[in-house]
Amino acid sequence: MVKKIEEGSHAVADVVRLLNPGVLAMYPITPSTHIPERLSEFEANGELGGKIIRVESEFSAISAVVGASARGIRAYTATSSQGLALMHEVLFAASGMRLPIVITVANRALSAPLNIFNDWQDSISERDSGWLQFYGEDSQEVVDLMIQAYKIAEDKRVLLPTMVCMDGFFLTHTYDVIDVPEDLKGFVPDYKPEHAFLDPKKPMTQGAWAMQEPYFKLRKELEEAQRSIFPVIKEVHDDFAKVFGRSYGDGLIEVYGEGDNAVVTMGSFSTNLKVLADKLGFQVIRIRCYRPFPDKELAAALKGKESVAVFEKDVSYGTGHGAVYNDVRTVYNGKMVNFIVGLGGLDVPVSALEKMYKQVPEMKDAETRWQI
Amino acid sequence: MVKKIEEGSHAVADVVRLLNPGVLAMYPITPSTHIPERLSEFEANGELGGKIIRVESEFSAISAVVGASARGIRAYTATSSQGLALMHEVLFAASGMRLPIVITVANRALSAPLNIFNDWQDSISERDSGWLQFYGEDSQEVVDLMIQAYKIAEDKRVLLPTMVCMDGFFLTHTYDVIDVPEDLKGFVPDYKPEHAFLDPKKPMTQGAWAMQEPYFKLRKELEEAQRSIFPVIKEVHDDFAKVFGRSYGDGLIEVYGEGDNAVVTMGSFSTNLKVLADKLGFQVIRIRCYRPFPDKELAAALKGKESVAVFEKDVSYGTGHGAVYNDVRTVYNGKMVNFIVGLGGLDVPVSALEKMYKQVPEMKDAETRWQI
Amino acid sequence: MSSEVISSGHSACAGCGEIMGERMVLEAIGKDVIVCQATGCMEVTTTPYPKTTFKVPWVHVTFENAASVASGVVEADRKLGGDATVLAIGGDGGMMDIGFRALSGALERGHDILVVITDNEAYMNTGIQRSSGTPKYASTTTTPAGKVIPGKLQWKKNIARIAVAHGAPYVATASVGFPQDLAAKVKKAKSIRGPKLIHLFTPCPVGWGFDSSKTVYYAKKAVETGLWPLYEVEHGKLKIDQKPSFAPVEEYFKGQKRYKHLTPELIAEIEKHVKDRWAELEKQEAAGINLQLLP
Amino acid sequence: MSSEVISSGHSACAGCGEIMGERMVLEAIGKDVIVCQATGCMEVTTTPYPKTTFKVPWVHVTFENAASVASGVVEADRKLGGDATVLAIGGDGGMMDIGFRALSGALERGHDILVVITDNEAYMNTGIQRSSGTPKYASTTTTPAGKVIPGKLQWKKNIARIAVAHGAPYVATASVGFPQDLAAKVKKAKSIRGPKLIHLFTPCPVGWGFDSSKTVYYAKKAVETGLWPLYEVEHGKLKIDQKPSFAPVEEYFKGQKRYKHLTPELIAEIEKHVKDRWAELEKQEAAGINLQLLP
Amino acid sequence: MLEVRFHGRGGQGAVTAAEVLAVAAFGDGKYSQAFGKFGPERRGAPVQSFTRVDESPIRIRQEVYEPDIVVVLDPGLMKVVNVRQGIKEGGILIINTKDKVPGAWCVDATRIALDTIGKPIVNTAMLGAFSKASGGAVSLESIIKAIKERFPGELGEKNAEAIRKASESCSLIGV
Amino acid sequence: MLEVRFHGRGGQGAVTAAEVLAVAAFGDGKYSQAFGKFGPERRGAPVQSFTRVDESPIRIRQEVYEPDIVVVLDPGLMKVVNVRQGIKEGGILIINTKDKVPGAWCVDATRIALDTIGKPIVNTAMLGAFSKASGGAVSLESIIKAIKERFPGELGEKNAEAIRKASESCSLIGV
Amino acid sequence: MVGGIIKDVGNISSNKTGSWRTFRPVVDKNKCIGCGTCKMFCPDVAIEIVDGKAIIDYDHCKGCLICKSVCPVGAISSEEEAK
Amino acid sequence: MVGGIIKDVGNISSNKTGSWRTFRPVVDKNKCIGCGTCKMFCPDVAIEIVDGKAIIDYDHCKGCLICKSVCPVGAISSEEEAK
Ligand SMILES: Cc1ncc(C[n+]2csc(CCOP(=O)(O)OP(=O)(O)O)c2C)c(N)n1
Ligand SMILES: Cc1ncc(C[n+]2csc(CCOP(=O)(O)OP(=O)(O)O)c2C)c(N)n1
Ligand code: SF4
Ligand code: SF4
Ligand code: SF4
Ligand code: SF4
Repeated sequence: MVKKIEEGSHAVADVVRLLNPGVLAMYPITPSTHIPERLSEFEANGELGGKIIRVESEFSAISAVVGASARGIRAYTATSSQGLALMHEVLFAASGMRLPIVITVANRALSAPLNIFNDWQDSISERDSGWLQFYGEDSQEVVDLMIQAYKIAEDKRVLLPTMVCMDGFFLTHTYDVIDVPEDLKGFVPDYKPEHAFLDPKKPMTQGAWAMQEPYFKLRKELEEAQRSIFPVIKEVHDDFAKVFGRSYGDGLIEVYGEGDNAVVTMGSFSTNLKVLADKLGFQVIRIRCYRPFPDKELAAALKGKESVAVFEKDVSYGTGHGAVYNDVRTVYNGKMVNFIVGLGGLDVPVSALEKMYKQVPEMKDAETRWQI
Repeated sequence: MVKKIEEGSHAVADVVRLLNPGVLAMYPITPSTHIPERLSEFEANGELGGKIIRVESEFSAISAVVGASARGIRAYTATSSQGLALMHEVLFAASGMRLPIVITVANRALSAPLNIFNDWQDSISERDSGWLQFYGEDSQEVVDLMIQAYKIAEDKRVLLPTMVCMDGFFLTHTYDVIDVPEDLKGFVPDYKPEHAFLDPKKPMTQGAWAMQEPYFKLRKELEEAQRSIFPVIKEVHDDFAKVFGRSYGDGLIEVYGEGDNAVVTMGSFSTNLKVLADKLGFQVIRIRCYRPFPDKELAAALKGKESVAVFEKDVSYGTGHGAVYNDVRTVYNGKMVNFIVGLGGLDVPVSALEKMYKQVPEMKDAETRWQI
Repeated sequence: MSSEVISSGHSACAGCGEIMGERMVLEAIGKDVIVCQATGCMEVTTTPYPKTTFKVPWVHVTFENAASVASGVVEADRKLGGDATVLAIGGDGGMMDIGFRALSGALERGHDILVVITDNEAYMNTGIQRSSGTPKYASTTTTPAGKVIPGKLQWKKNIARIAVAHGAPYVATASVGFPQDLAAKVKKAKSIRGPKLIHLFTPCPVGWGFDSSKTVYYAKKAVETGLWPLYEVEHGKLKIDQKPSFAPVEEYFKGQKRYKHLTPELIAEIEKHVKDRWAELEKQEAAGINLQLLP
Repeated sequence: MSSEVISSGHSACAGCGEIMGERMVLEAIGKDVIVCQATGCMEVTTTPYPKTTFKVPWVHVTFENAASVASGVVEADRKLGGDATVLAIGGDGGMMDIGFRALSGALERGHDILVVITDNEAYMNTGIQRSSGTPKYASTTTTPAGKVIPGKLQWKKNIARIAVAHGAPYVATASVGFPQDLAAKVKKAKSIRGPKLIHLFTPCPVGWGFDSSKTVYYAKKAVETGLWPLYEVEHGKLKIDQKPSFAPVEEYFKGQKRYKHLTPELIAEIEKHVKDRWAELEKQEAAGINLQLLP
Repeated sequence: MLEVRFHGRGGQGAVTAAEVLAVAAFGDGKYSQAFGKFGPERRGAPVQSFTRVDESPIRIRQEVYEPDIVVVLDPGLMKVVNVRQGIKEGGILIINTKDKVPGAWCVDATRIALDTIGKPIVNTAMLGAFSKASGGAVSLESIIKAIKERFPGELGEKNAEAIRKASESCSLIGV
Repeated sequence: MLEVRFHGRGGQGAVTAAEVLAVAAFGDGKYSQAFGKFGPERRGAPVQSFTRVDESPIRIRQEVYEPDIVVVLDPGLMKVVNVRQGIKEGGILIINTKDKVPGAWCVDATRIALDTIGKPIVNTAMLGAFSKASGGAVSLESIIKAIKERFPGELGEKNAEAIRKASESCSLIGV
Repeated sequence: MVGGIIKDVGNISSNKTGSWRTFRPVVDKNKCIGCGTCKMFCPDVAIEIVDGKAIIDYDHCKGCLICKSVCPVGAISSEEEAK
Repeated sequence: MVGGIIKDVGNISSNKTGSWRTFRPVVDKNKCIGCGTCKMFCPDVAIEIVDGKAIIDYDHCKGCLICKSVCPVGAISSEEEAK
């Protein structure tokens, strides 16, 4: 493992190559595009193990990946925003079929108006889809998450598709010093599916429909899988730390600093909040694993806080809040406020965060402020 | 106005004909299909004012409707489940463009596994999309909501697309005694758009893209619109009551019965809960307007309850709860439990509800039970 | 009882031409196959969890994506060292309408797949709605024949020619009325690398409104009247497989509820269309032109 | 300054052939138009809120749906008593790939719209990725010419012929190198009811890697070498508009970065393809066959 | 409240029967509700449908688990489905059959349908039997009126005829 | 922490310059970060990019609002953009220009680029000027190494040459 | 039941669709020439040729009577299903 | 700003894209025959024919030099933009 300085997208492409998916389906969309571009270079130069399918839409990207995974091979795609939105229907199908696909989501705002910059509306609006969702703070963590994600997704106790989310531009298009492993040290074994593989020698039916009762049971099973895998996520995270020497909180949430007041957030955005926390003395709680939602861990971390401020880059329209606020509110009863920031890629410097944070005392419980 | 006995879908088609949209785009999907079928009969017999476009997919259904509305005409479509999911990307575009489209969603489960029966996962998973969402308890209310929905959506204070949700089969395919107005008594004036109309005589640009700051502002404006229109919804509801003689709570939520304990729910499912409430003496709070989310009204209604049980037909996977529970939890701190029922159309008779409700005392706060 | 590829017990309607066609296709391919099925009658009547009709690998994902699922399956299969015939199969709705972007993309990319469209000329699974495969003037539940509109107003979409224009090396039409012809075409298709498409005519007693015993009758009549030409286009070259006797089209319409409103004028219009089209087809075959012509 | 239809100040690249083409089309139509634009360079460089390049009604919704938005617009327009030319316009990506289901559906339903594909042979807005419109062996960022793969491996999708096979009454190819020809075709299209499609060649200096002053040069060269035939198909009948001088294709490739890896063998392959294709085209025109042939 | 369950096969019109019955009850000045139990089943597969009739608006949304009356359109179903399931104490069973089933109201509706309509479509005829067996819970006139609305013209007349005949010829078989 | 802002035009390689600078700083054993300010702008439109360099890992994700050093690739921009905006007290301004701008480090990078690379591509040359003007905040060797990695072969050599020349000929103009 | 996968392929045969039948096809063994035409077309895979004669699987035959209509020698007749 | 609609059509002209220019096209009025070829091709709508001569709108011309390359009489030359 050597540190290098590299664009976030390219670091992801590097690690995807190592993870060696057999089929990669790709469709360009800013800001995820540099990933397929780099992978295409690998392929053109004979350096890629898998086969890239250059589909005609993201609907087909996810469909081809579902097909490949159903055939029993590791499969990959990357997308953003409108592309993820176009996959919506198939996302629900993929989780229902329990296919351990991993995709990288380079988070970007949703249209209208069209905007190519970062916020989380795209993946947040897929939070019901039955997929695991991880949000990385920096490209290093995204790279590490990619490795962990395949291992988690393919674990027999899990078998769920997974989104690794990285902030568009802020991470995808930024050169950072990153440690991209040169080999995976056997950490992620080859994918040898026992449940789903379309092999003429051992025929099976996948994607059957279901009447009321089996439907209800299969959906219950899906939710039970989601809710039971916290230990697997932690375990893979801890094992990763042992092998690669990097760890992130308990694998589900990361608690940074001390303080009677807390800020909850996700993604790359946490970095500036940590800088501010150092200055103002609050605690930053970063959600790393957003689905399944680590309610117990969050409840414990927030217990007894004087105030909790959720900073987020998405909105659950009509609720007056962001989705993360709404989720966190379900486990915390004290004073809680919400800042909607950075939609459409608006830069949120530490100075702006400071101005916002200082408003917390004057704010009413459950108040939301949209801050430019 | 004459009461008649009619299939719910046909009652909707009848009222849509009266509302006289200029363009109707249609794609079949169970259980919404009887609506376009009936409308097609009207057209084939020369009894429909508008033009039906028989699109090749739901993506195009919503797109054609967006186009028609952008041209400045009233537009309509109906769909369910996979069809609504396929519209996902365009739903966000339509609200961002502030087009007052109204669609009927005949609620149905989402695949996988494929299932044609009723639950709410389809529209619930579009709750972030910036659309208004109303859920009718019976076909009568759905018919009344259709009328109110156009009036609300097209109000200059609103200008937001709207989903009128009706439970698939339970309402769409059931013959019920319904009062379908024979004329609208001028209640819904012709649509004369002042903001959006693609007229060569008064050219305008619609659907421009936006850099960070204008994007942020436009999104803020969208949320402000959502959060400010509670009075409009109530007003239209009350005016409707005056003209047509029917009303539903305060237009946002309906509180049924008395009791120290409450049950919160939506849709046709409320009926059985009301029957049980009569027997067991709890209160039923039915959410009629789910987006915008009537947090104030709900908080007031739930205040001081000993327990609140949310019964719902959807899941926000990975949270351990349904989406309605999560939303209601944001305004209520007391003991609250969640029942996930009826997914995939599972029948939930009063007797089953009674068994469930009787478990509430023994349940822990925040506990969820999935009940066949 | 059951064939090597599917089992009885499925819930397709009595007399269903589509399941007949799907079985014929699968039997011609044999067991080294992976089926990617679009939503529709053939999915809904065959695989009610936890039961399945199929004895070969079979997958269904959504209505729109059989061809893209097949794209992923075939590339994965080849990576894993397999050489299965990857079949993307769906109805006229699943392939010619909502699934057509996926189909077009798969043809254009050139995957080694076989596409079969089992065309029953409407969305049957949802109750007989118009598709682009519905023939002109047919009555469906969304194009009902009424006082002012006599059924569907457009001609049927020419999916075979569209596939040819995509550059697919092998495209053919077939009918369940002619199983040997169909089997031969499936086998020919199997022998060719790249994307192949067979447009298969599969009457539907319920959707068309005829007696369940008449499925094969109509499957043959459509060919005999010239309404459903049987041809192949290999690398752009058209070859007509069977010259019809040109029985009057009325013989084909008779007994089908979807056509019962047809007036003599409408029938004459269709009759003329069929004749003109055949004259053209023969001219094109004779001219030996290449119908592909990729830029 | 500005034309009647668009204004200067937009941010298309210096030398952009696409905005040139879009303006030419709009000027030929005139002001009674409603433009439905797919996502792409022509949307992103023209309408940064709160500014707009357009002086005629213009709407953008998503990347995939220009043709379906146009379907809704035109039906609404007609209901409101309008008779505007409803233009669905987008790049090769927006029309031939992701927007192709919508396009196919609109053609099949027969709306009275004009479809223009401004083809710059890749997804330019996102940085020059392969589309089905990318020519064989062109290097793009997702089909880079590398050590083992010489660029894109498939031929270009024949969208004009595919549109003809859909039964569109008027289909034509055009190039911004020949503006009079283009204007005449737009006007002809305007005069015909139903769906019309013009496949317009619009070089992109940035995406193809040539000097910004050479846009018109390449737009003409493509025609002169025979790579981009100019023809019309009216009600299925092919009419070639201009017989090229058959300058060697190399003249066209020279100076374009996307082709700089081409070997003599690859060039020869393309040269042969062009010649064969022209021979076929002429044969088809001479044979006077009908390319529509709806079933 | 009167709760009715119909058993039939896909294509036989069990859902239509339930709907027409509801319409007829409404014609009698009552409130009613009708719906089918839907599935992906095709022609020939066993299906069920339900009708509720009451003096006051119907406030319930669930299948009929304990019917007052069960109507069986296809005698063959007796072998594959337990048509008596959940039937109330003293409930009524009405069967289309040539046979005499002890304790049930029997009528050879197939014969009647063939004679009147010319096809073995028995769903409407069975409503005639229903009216008789139920002691006019829904009136014959309203049923006939509802049928004529649903099938205007000659077809309605023929069905009306079938309804009348079935009502006449239907009888309770002693146990 | 050293914060740098580049001003250029679409197509001139301002983002590449920021990236190469970051790579070079990393080569010097430092931590660094580089990113552009992206928009839909095409060739010719004004663009910005940023580099941060520090001894310890960089823990900040925001644009550079108060740069220590501003590098201007295109003199024409001075007229349309306030390139001095936010520049720190004592900050350094480096401009590609034939002119002598008082208080700024000036270099005729266009000339140098034409002479060495044969094209008016100045982004790399400006990095040479950067090294000099910043007093070796990032070393010339590392910059040259980074350039050669990014552009292997002859092109790298030529760019290295441009960098060296620009470093030599760049000078601070007195106020 | 992870992911709703079915490995017991062809198990739908436990659905006895013979109960759907209104008319029953009956093979006249004397006339049947074992050509397999009926088998070829049967949508329910309910015919097998055993010892040169068509045998109908009444557990699954839905009674469409296609076999009757395609039999080249008229070996199949139909009768109303006994109820 | 409801729905991001723009009614002030063509207002993008306030973007002065002339600043993008590296090379400036210059029309030689003596040679220009006013044929309009340059205007026809200019991607930036930056040329008008006034009194039979091409006039360039330097506020918006991005300097692609297409006009120079298409001018049939060579009336347009280019010079480096003064910085
Ligand atoms: C996105 C989406 N839209 C609509 C449907 C509903 N639907 C399921 S099958 C079907 C019709 C299928 O028609 P076709 O493809 O012709 O096959 P058939 O049923 O006739 O065999 C429809 C409309 C769906 N499943 N998904
Ligand atoms: C669903 C979706 N996927 C991807 C994108 C990203 N995207 C925007 S424009 C574009 C390429 C446009 O290419 P083309 O249609 O050829 O037009 P051009 O930009 O070349 O003019 C892409 C991939 C998007 N906006 N929406
Ligand atoms: S509706 Fe038609 S296609 Fe569908 S199962 Fe029945 S007969 Fe077959
Ligand atoms: S990238 Fe090409 S098509 Fe897009 S604006 Fe620039 S020149 Fe035009
Ligand atoms: S009647 Fe139909 S299902 Fe039965 S054996 Fe004959 S063909 Fe098969
Ligand atoms: S240089 Fe280009 S933009 Fe400028 S006037 Fe000439 S053609 Fe127009």
